[in-house]
Amino acid sequence: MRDLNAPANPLETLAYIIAQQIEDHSVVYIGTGIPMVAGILAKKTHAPNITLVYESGGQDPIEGDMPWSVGCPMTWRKSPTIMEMSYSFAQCYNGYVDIGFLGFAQVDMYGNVNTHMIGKDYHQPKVRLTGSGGNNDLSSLTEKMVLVGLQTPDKFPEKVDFITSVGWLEGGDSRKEAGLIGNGPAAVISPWGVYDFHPASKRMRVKSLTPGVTFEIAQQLTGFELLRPEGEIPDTKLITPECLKIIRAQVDPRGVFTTMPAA
Amino acid sequence: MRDLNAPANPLETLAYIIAQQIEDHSVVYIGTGIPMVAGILAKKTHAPNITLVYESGGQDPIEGDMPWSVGCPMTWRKSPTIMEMSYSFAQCYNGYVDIGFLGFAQVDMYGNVNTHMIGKDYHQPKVRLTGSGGNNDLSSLTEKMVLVGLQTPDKFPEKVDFITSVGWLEGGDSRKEAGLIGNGPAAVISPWGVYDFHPASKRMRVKSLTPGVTFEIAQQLTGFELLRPEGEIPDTKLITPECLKIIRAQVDPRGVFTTMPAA
Amino acid sequence: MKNCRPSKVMTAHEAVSRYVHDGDSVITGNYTEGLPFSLLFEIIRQRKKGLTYYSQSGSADVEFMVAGDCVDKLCTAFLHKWGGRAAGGMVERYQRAGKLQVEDYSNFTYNARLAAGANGYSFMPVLPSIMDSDVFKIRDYMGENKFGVVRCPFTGREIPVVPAANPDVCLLHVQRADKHGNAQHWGGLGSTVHACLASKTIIVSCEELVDFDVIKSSPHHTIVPGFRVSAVIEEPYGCHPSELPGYRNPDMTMLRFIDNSFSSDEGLRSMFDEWVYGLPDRASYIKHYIDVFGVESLNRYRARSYYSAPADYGVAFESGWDTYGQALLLGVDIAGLEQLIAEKGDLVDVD
Amino acid sequence: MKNCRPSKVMTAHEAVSRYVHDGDSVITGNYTEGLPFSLLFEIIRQRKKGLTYYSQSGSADVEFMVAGDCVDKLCTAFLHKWGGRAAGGMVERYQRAGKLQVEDYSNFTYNARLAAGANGYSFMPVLPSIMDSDVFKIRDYMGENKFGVVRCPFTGREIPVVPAANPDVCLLHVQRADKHGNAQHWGGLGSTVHACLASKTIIVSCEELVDFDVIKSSPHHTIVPGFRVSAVIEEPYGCHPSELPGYRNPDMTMLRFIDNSFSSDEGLRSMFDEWVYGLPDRASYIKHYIDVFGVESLNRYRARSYYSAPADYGVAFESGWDTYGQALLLGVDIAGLEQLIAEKGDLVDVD
Repeated sequence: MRDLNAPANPLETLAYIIAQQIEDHSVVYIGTGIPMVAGILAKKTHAPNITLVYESGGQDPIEGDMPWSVGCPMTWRKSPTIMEMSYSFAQCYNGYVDIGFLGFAQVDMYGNVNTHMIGKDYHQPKVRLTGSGGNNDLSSLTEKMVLVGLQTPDKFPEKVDFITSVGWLEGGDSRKEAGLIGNGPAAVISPWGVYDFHPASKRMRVKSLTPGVTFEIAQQLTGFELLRPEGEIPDTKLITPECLKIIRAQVDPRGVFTTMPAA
Repeated sequence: MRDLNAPANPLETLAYIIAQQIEDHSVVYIGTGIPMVAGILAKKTHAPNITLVYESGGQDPIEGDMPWSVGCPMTWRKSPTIMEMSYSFAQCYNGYVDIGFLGFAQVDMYGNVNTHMIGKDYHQPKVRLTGSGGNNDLSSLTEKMVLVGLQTPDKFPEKVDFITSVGWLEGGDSRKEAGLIGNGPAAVISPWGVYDFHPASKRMRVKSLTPGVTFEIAQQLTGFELLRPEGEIPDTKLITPECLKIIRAQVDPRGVFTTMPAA
Repeated sequence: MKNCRPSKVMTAHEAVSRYVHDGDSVITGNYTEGLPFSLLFEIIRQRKKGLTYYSQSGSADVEFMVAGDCVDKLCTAFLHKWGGRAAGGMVERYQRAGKLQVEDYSNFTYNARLAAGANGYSFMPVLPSIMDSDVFKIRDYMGENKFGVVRCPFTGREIPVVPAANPDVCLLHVQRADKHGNAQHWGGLGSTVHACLASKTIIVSCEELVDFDVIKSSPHHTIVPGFRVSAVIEEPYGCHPSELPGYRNPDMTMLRFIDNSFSSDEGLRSMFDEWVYGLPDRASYIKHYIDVFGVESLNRYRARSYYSAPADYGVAFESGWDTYGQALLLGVDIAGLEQLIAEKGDLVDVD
Repeated sequence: MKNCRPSKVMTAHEAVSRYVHDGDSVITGNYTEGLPFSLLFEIIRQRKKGLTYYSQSGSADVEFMVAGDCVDKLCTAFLHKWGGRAAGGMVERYQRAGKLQVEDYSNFTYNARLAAGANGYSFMPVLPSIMDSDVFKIRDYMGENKFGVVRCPFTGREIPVVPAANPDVCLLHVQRADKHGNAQHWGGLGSTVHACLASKTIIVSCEELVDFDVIKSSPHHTIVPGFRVSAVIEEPYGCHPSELPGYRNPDMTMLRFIDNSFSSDEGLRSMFDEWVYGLPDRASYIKHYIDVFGVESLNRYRARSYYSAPADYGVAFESGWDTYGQALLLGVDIAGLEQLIAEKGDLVDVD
């Protein structure tokens, strides 16, 4: 059992911040990892009536069974339905999914996401990553799309090496002009900050920062020029002691996703 | 129980003739009525390994359970699979169905089928019929398409009132020129004769006639000029006493589809 | 789709009042089995007007909706012949009188419109056999939008396409559902799944409202997930007189009674007065049936049970994470997991 | 599809010899569960060459097929990272060496290619989000045919489309099947149904070969009908080390052993020598596993049963026609039936 009284680590904070994006009664498309922790935390706290949808076709598996990935049996274990994958995605495309979380290996200043490869030549990848999976498919479908990942200058480059999923494309009206439907990415969440996009330029902008992280630190962790919001930058609301206990005792008692990796 | 020794009636003969079209190990798309009798007869006699496919999605229901229509539970009762309808049809489109039987209210000299309406104005039908159901869908898909129905001059007009399913269209190369795939109708079977289509003109031609029916009688029962084959017109092979007994004792013991209607 | 009502469980009266509006497009999700007659009767009873009605394999459902003056437009692939050959049914009579527009598709093209709708596409390819038929050429209320043609960029061939259908309301009767709306249906499905998923609002009536436990043990029988469903009605005999696997066969006593009603000039009027307008709900309908035909008649069509072999959905560990010892889903301990995460290098698997 | 062989039941060796040919396109029908490792090992063992391999959520299956030098072209939507971040897996190594072409789709567009194939279409619309991504723009062996664009005739919008995929051979591992090939599978399906129905030849391995009675009592679990299947192999543990609902969880002992094999320069060569080339079939593979890791390790991942609630498929009369008395499916006697036929006026219902 984990120490319930230790201070929150950044991953737990991240799970909490993500969970706060989820309104009760909404339909949530869940990706592997921290979003699963966040979805289950939300369901166990302020949003008991949400529906969790997995691309495997499972929906709303029994609480507390944390899947290892979106393709594992825990995504449909004691779930009331298992759909074929095409129907699962079609629900998003038809506007029935309220919020979705996309992971990224890289995200750029316009919220374009890369999960394919690192390097300049597709055929000679420096690192070959997983590829799209459902990432692209969700990217223009979900009403509210939230990007989640780690933040370093490499992971927040000016331009991603490969556009797996289109965000605001080249900013401004370029997404709309390309004919894409959907609302585009609403937020980027890293352990250090929550970011949104400037309404006109669609450039990434600080919305709130984790206490102790200044704008300058956030900028140093970013490979392009971050926009600064008007006025004071608020602190991201920190995880409450109650939620922290729930994560450690119920949601992720073995710390699979919310224990910090050894350095 | 029916009299097993009475002479065959035209419906029983018809069922037998249709059954003879079915080769063992083939996949057969079955329509309601006489084709069901024929399919089950074939399975019980010379073709025990056929697969019967119904548009309801059922396949190969247990033997002897004669469905009332292609939408009734007997089409999937104790069937090893029930597919969604789109998959059921897709099997034809992909070439996996060897032979299919289409019913008609009217069939014309080029094998075009009408199951929609009698009359000249669609919006003011003299008689409104059932519509396509799966008739059109099967018509250019199945490798070998056989048309089955009653024969009167009204039911064999020069031109059908409504083309539900395209046969040889306007004859000659018109079907091919229209871009249709599939082999086109192979045969028309009525209680009085078996007809095929002239290889070049695609006009309906006598292939064999029920014993006692002459070319002249067949012509009188037809609303257009029938083609006569080279040489002598063969008799249609009549139902054997064994098959007759199987129909009456096992396939249709209550004579639902193979008792002649009262005049 | 936020849905904050306290409960979805309600009566047919309440569901139809709340979710079916004049001018809506309404689809019967069931194919030939389990037609949702209780919901259809309620729509007629509430005298809804100007509906566009979708029914793939139309039977008494279509005749009733037309005779109830609920329907202006009908979209169908097949119409069972009621009322005998001479008189014809209500569809024929209304069509001849210019009171009903009928758009005819084939089974596959009807299904393709719903498949497009279920996928969120604006169109769907269909089989080429349709293009030279009068189903393609003769058009009623759909006009130019009944069919279209596109050129396949890979083969260069012209391919007919149909427009998506996304009905406002889907009516569905099933064997069992839970209070969340998870609806389980088995037997001949036709286009049922596509009809449900394409529709904007789904009303489910069921023979039995069951525990969530029953549903979650047999997830592949759920044809529509709870969050898509707006209303759930526990309505035994909700599909009578049509059949439902596991419950009953078609009630031929009632069906022949209905067929006979067509012979009068009034068509179904007096039948409606007695059986639809004259009765407030399905329970009183069944009570009336027993009064008229006897309980023996009702019981005669009751199904004898034939149960499916179970499917084993078991996994090795009840929970992936909170069991004792090292029996985790992954079979590794905390150190191993930390190593895995470090190797992965990302918090979120880029799924 | 005439299929006159005396029996479809055979060994994996026989099935792969007979139905998988050099240069074929081969798809793994399973999504992430029940990967058909016995069949994949057999393909590697028989040193098939020049395959185009489809795997939606590629994992060890892809790494093995590539390392076995069987695959020239890979079509996928997702590749699990094997071999650690630095070294990378076989796909990366082969791709960098110019020995493997990789065509990347997304989950939905990968599925749509199979859906088109299953329907017999030449193309299928997909979601618009793909058009401005590099998934659309960067093309490998599919070139111009990776994606196309058509204009929707109803909305005027440009819609991306994918070409149909109809793989030569589908490999599928399921919980149970009968000797006719009717294959039942439950759990997470992904694109499994489309993968099967789109393929020209289907090879099924199953944990248990069951009586036809089991299959016909649970028809909705049958994902591919018998007549489409060319070979059935009863192969317990045929998907080991991947999981299968009702049978076992992923065998992490084996998976970690595999993962460790990537660290050598030889990659999987010595693992293959021991576990693939060195063993003739699956039975000896499992025997070898027990020798190496112990039977406790094997049993540790065994599923605890969790059975589905039954579905009642019962009807009122065992047969529609040959029961006694008047209890026919239609509840009418011969005279009534004759009348119905007379009224219908056709021998064949124009269905």
